[in-house]
Amino acid sequence: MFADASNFVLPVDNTFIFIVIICVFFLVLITGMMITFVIKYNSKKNKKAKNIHGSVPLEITWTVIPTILVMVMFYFGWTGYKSMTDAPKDSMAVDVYAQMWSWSYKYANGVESDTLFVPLNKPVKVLLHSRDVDHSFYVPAFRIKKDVIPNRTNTEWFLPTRVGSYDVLCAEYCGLRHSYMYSTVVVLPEDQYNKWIADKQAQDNDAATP
Amino acid sequence: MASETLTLHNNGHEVSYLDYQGKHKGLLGWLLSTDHKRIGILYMIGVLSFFAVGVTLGFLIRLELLTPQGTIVGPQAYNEFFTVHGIIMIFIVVIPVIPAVFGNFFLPIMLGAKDVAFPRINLLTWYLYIIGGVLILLSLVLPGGAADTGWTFYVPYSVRTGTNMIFTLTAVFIIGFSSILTGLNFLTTIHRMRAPGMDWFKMPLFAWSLYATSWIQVIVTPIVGITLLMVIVERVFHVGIFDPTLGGDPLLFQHMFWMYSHPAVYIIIVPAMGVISEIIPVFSQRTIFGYKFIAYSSLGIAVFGSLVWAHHMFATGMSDTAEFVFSLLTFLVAIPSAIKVFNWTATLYKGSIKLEAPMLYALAFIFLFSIGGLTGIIQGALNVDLYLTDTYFIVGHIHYVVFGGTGFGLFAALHYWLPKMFGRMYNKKVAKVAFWIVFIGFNVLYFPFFILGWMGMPRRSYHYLPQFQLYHVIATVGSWILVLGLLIMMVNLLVSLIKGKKITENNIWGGETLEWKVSTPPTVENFEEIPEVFDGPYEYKQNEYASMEEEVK
Amino acid sequence: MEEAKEHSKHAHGYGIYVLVWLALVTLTGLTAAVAGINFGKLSIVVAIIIAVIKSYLVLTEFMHLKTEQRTFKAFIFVALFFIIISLALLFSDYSFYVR
Amino acid sequence: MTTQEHAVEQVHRDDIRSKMGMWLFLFSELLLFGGLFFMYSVYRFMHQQDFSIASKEMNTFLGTLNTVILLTSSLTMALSIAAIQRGKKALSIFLQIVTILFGLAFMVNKVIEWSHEFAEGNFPGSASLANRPPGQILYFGLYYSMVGLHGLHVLVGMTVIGFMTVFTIRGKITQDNYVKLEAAGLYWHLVDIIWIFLFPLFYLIT
Repeated sequence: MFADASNFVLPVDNTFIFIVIICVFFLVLITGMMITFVIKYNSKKNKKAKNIHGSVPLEITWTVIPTILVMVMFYFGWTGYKSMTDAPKDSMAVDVYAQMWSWSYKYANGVESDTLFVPLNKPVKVLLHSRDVDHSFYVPAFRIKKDVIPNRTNTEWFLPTRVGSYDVLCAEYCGLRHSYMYSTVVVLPEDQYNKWIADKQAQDNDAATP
Repeated sequence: MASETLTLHNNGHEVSYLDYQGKHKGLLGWLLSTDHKRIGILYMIGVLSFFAVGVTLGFLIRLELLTPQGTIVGPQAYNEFFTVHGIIMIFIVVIPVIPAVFGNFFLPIMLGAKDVAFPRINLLTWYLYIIGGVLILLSLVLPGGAADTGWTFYVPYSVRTGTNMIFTLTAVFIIGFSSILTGLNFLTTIHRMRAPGMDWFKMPLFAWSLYATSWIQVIVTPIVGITLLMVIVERVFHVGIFDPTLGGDPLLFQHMFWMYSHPAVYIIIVPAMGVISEIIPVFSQRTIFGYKFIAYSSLGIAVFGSLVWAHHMFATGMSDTAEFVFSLLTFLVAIPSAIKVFNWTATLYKGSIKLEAPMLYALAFIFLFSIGGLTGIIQGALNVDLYLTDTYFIVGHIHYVVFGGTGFGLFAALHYWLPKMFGRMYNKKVAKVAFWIVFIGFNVLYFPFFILGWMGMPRRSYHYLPQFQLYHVIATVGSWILVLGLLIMMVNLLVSLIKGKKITENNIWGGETLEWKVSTPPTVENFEEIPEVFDGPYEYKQNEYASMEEEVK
Repeated sequence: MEEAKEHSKHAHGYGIYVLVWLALVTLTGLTAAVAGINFGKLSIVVAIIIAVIKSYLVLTEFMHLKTEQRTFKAFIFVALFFIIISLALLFSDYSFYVR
Repeated sequence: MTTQEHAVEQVHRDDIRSKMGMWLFLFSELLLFGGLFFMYSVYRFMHQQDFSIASKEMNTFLGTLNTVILLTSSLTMALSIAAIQRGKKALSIFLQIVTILFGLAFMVNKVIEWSHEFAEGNFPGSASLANRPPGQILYFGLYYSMVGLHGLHVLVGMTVIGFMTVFTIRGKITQDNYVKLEAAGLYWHLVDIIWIFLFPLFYLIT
């Protein structure tokens, strides 16, 4: 569930937790004040209200402080995003094809498969192609998501950091069997990956020349 | 607005708008009435009926998600359910509800006018609205099936699907037109028909919120109108606009769609904020804290809210510049909402608080809307949004804002103004019990969505992985509690209209705005003579005045 | 009533209308003639500028905006502001989008 | 309505209110076309070459002629209001009818132009259009949508002015109460303004 299998897990989780802490603080503050006031100034106890029209210093305070805080949040979000768009030069490119309602993957050497195999600790750049409608390439364990749009080729990269197999989901609604549009990404140690892709290529060649 | 000329007692020759017999009698007297109060009631009947349909569909969706595989229906039916649930709730319920029902009924009264600027256009909007709603209901039963695209109608799926898209799109177009006309009606009313002495900053904050909302309605609704019209044209005439097989760019559709549909969120929430700004001072029996800041923040939301649409598209692969700009603006739009929340909370300070049903709903609004708003901030951060968008997190967020916000604003408004509108009081004890059931059911239903989203559960999914089931079961149980609460609340209100205790006094809650100076229920002409206004809308003259600086000492 | 006073009647002259019409037709001829010349990228700008001048004339003279209330002018500003900002934001995506 | 209520309404006749409603409605119309202009500018930006090629096929003469027709109709509309302000009822009616006739001429021109396009096979869904590059398909898609929607507005405008003519004849629009005619005029001028932009975008810029 909270699998951490890529280089993006830590920055995304940290930004999330940072913002959640600030949000919880403000929620508790507001709710706490609300409850305190409701009890303290209940009409049974406090028969006479006082008119206070407002306070400019207070308004400035609660405008400026949240503004600063959201700017900090924005900074973390933006830098985190920036690191997700610029793929390293030595990334291994894989073409991803989405169609109603399945995924397929094509490697640089022409090998195709239904499951995405990637080597451990090697940056992978996926090029996303749609054959029909909008889809979205979503790997929760990697904290990445990118829409797959016809007439456009979006890209996304990641660095797998843990061996295992993880779910690939479609996150953009695409019709009848949208929710069944699963696939798997399998992270293998590099030698095993090389062996797999060599075997697969040999297999394909055998099948092609009967 | 305690003003001297406002001793407007009825001398018996003025009849209530409910009993008035004009040119047409009986049902026709309602269906052809141009009285803003009767049109408000017509809208209320329409909106609440569609709300019942929407709730039923939502209930069925939750029932279906009890188990990971099919529970009661197949995937096609499920897809239609969530689509129609979304369309009804967004376009037919929450966008019109507060302006069309309470705005129509109370805006002219609050401004000291006898009607809105264009009464006949006002009636026309209701008919357009009903035609649109009926078209959507028709699309459910006609062969072909209801729309199954999600309420966002994303191209190219909406061009390809074989369902009754044309019905649905036409319906939304017509309702949009109705919304524009309501908006221009309110704008003109506010500009031209305020009572003598009521300058802009003596207007009730509800009127301010409607003013900001109406601008958004007039300016951005045409854009979605033309966009959906183009989808219809594409389907019928195969004109190349968005369809990628004809060279179009599906992302342009998303831009054009959200250019309206994001500001629509503010069309939805700002009037509810206006309602809360009315209720909080009345049940605290003191002047509102920071009147001008609340008024300006409504305008601020309207301006900034129109400029943040593409934050729905962070994962679509826009240019980095666009991601930067829209994320920045998204964070900024949080500020005016925060200002409102702080000012409401400060209004409770040194008040004399009565926890009646409307106040309970208003306080719950602040709590739930805060959760909705803060979870929105979480998604404003780009890298986090790439993970959370299109998951249950966003579904939780939208329900906290739209249902926890506007829904609770609506319930608050119903409990606050219904006695005024019909002259009968509901059972206050039952109302409070219903509130707690609704409040608990709401949180049990929607809070697990945040957890599901963080776990990576995509939205609009008929089928899901087994690890998500626990939270789906909790949410479904929550939906049962919520529906129970809603039933108790609605039955209580409906019964009160027939059997409730009659109210004769004008000012049941101790409000200072003009609607509490007219008789209960209001007369046909609202005012015998147009009142003159001298003070701001929340001046409780019997109170001592103080400034914050003194208080802190 | 105050409202009645606000509505002072402006009888608009025939002459000015004909003059405006002449200007509009001349500008139309100009823009059509200029279209033959290739200014490259500038030709869009020239055509749009002429169109803006024409619509300004129609707005102020034919539509009486010149003598109308200040509120109406503010309204126009709101609508134009929204269009321009939205277009700029839309192009913050498209003009920086790398294919 | 009782006579008393009627009297109240008479006192409260607020021409500025009516005009304000009309102006706000015009903004909605403007934004309706604005959405299409947004789409146009994005696609023009993406497919400059194709747009340039496709726009060369337009009949610039007919386009210019139609522009002049519409501008002249705007003049007659404005003059008809000036006439009623001076109490010249017959002149106003004459000018309104002339305006409608100019609108009709505009539409006839459009029909000639479109039937020519259709004869060449450049209509939505046609095989010859579908075989063109994406940018040209989009150009014609936008051309038919925008000009078509504008034509629809011309028809609506003509109908509205027709009603105004009837009102003027029946004496509902008079020297003291001509706000309806003014509102119709505003609508007609907006239709003109939209054409002022459509004309260069589709006919001139190549």
